[in-house]
Amino acid sequence: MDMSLNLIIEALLFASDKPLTILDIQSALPEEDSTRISEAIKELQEEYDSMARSFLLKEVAGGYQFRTQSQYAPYILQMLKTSPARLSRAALETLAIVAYKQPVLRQEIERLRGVDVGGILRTLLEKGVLRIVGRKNLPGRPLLYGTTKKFLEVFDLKNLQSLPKLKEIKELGTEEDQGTAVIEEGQGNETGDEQTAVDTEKSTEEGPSDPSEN
Amino acid sequence: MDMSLNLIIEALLFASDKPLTILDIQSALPEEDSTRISEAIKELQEEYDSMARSFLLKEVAGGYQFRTQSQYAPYILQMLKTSPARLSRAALETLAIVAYKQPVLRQEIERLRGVDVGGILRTLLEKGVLRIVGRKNLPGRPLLYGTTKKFLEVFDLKNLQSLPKLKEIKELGTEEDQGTAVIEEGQGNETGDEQTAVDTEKSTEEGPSDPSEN
Amino acid sequence: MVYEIKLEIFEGPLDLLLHLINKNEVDIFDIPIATIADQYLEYIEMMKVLNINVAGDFLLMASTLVHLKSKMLLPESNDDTVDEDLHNEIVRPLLEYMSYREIAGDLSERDLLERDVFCRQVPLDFRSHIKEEGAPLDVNLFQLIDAFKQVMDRTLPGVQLQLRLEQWSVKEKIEHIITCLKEKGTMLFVQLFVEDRVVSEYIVTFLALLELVHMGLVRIFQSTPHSDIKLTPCFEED
Repeated sequence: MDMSLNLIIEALLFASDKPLTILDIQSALPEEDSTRISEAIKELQEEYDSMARSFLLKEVAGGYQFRTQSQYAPYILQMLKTSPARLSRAALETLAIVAYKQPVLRQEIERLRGVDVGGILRTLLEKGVLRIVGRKNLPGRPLLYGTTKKFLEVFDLKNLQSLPKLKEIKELGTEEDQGTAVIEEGQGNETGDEQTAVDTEKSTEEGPSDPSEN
Repeated sequence: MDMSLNLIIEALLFASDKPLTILDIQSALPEEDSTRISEAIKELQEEYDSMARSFLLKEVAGGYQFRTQSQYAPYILQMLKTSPARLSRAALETLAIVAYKQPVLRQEIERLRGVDVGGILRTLLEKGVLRIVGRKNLPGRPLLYGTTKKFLEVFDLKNLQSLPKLKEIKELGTEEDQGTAVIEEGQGNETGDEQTAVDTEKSTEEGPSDPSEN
Repeated sequence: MVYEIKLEIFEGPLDLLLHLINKNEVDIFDIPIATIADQYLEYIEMMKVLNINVAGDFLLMASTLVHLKSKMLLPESNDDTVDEDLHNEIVRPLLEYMSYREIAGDLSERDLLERDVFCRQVPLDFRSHIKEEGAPLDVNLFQLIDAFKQVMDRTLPGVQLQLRLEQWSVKEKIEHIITCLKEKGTMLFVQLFVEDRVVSEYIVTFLALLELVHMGLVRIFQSTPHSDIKLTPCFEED
């Protein structure tokens, strides 16, 4: 396998979201001494400088990081602007309450969340996932909130009825070990091969490292 | 300033943590037509293949993404100080069934695996590799499950068609037909773009079980 | 005799059956049902001896196997029907299971993201960039449900506090029930709770109803077990 030190360091820098110091790199490559690592980084830098790609290996904040060259910034900004926006926890909770309790008063949302939600409601109205559906027949005729068609689109729902009920999710339960352990006696039977081959992949679901974070 | 289309696209891909579709790229480059963009991507892919760096430009989940080559994984994991993302065999089997049978009921998955899958379904929903796609028109209106774009990303698949073919099942004849899943139609379900974007991923090798799309 | 003890995890009855078939090196289309059934039962027994919780799915398969075995041993049994049962209840499910298991194996051999391959990680300050108005939202249904669950979980522990604040008093609820009964005449029990939002409110409504029954102002009927419970007023219209 062709893995030079340079390429290993390149891979590390590529997969990191912050600048890496020599020390950071060394922690993944304990046998390498720091001068060899800094030499490798220098070589990588020169290589990228001469390749004239859209990004360079820059020294920043005491570490090293791949950065796109500044002339590409306008395109990247444009892409970021249209890329999917995340919702804050507060916004998500507010949206969830409206989805399940609609038509609902702001007062009711605030009772459930325990905080003022005026600003968040405005943001969600602007994003087009909530709308005002009417007024309640109460003193002051307060506004009632509900979800929009765009809400259905965002969550890929055919209609509000297909919104899963809380109960249905709770019914799924949690995943305790659903396998069953069996002790097998007998000496080294080879037929277990297939079994063990697959078993090596087995591990718990709730490791810290799931890739699934959206 | 020397900015070829190829390098602009490279910069966009380099600055993104999600696979970019041609359409995503076009939104940052509105004057370019899509054939020019896909040509540029192909050139970039070939370029990176021939440069033999630590990462490649891969086609995944209907888009394109730079990804490290697998031989660097141990070093990157060491740097990130995480253990590799793992899925249990139970989770993999459940995913395999959902991938081929979607939209599919929990009950059907349990019939095929012979065990309860509630907890596993929940974990896979949490990880974002499965989603609830609707309800089946049956008493109790049970939920139907399907895979997500994230499933394709995690398993390095271009689309659902590139899943390995299901073998044995063919010789099993027809009694298998468990009726057609009907996803609930809503009134006013012009669940537009987003919906169709996801729908394009949907399809299976063994067609009969997927008539459910509108 | 020294036994080498090996701990195996079986995902379910099919997994265990498949293991036995492999171990005995028999053809899946020609399963020696008596042998396999005996070995299967031995495993189940062993699980019990070891105090391992045997899931119902394992027992169901055990009874299927025993049933097939006994059918086979019956002198008057018809070979064809035994074969058919064996095919439908054992062979077919096994074949299907095998094919999905194979796919699962294929899946796990792929270059898995964050196990074998890694993509770029975008720095946080990039993410919080101001979005255009129409930008799509990066959120999934499960996150929405989860957020709602969290809100509800947080709300419930507040029950006592709300009771102390007497957000709903029994007196008010009594008046409310009387008003409703005056309007509608007869009511279903469940209709009482339509507007109630949280557990504490349900409790207060229920207490109010008990109080009304106690005062002889409301009567409760249920014609048959599990049928709807009905309420009728026993007070004069005013």
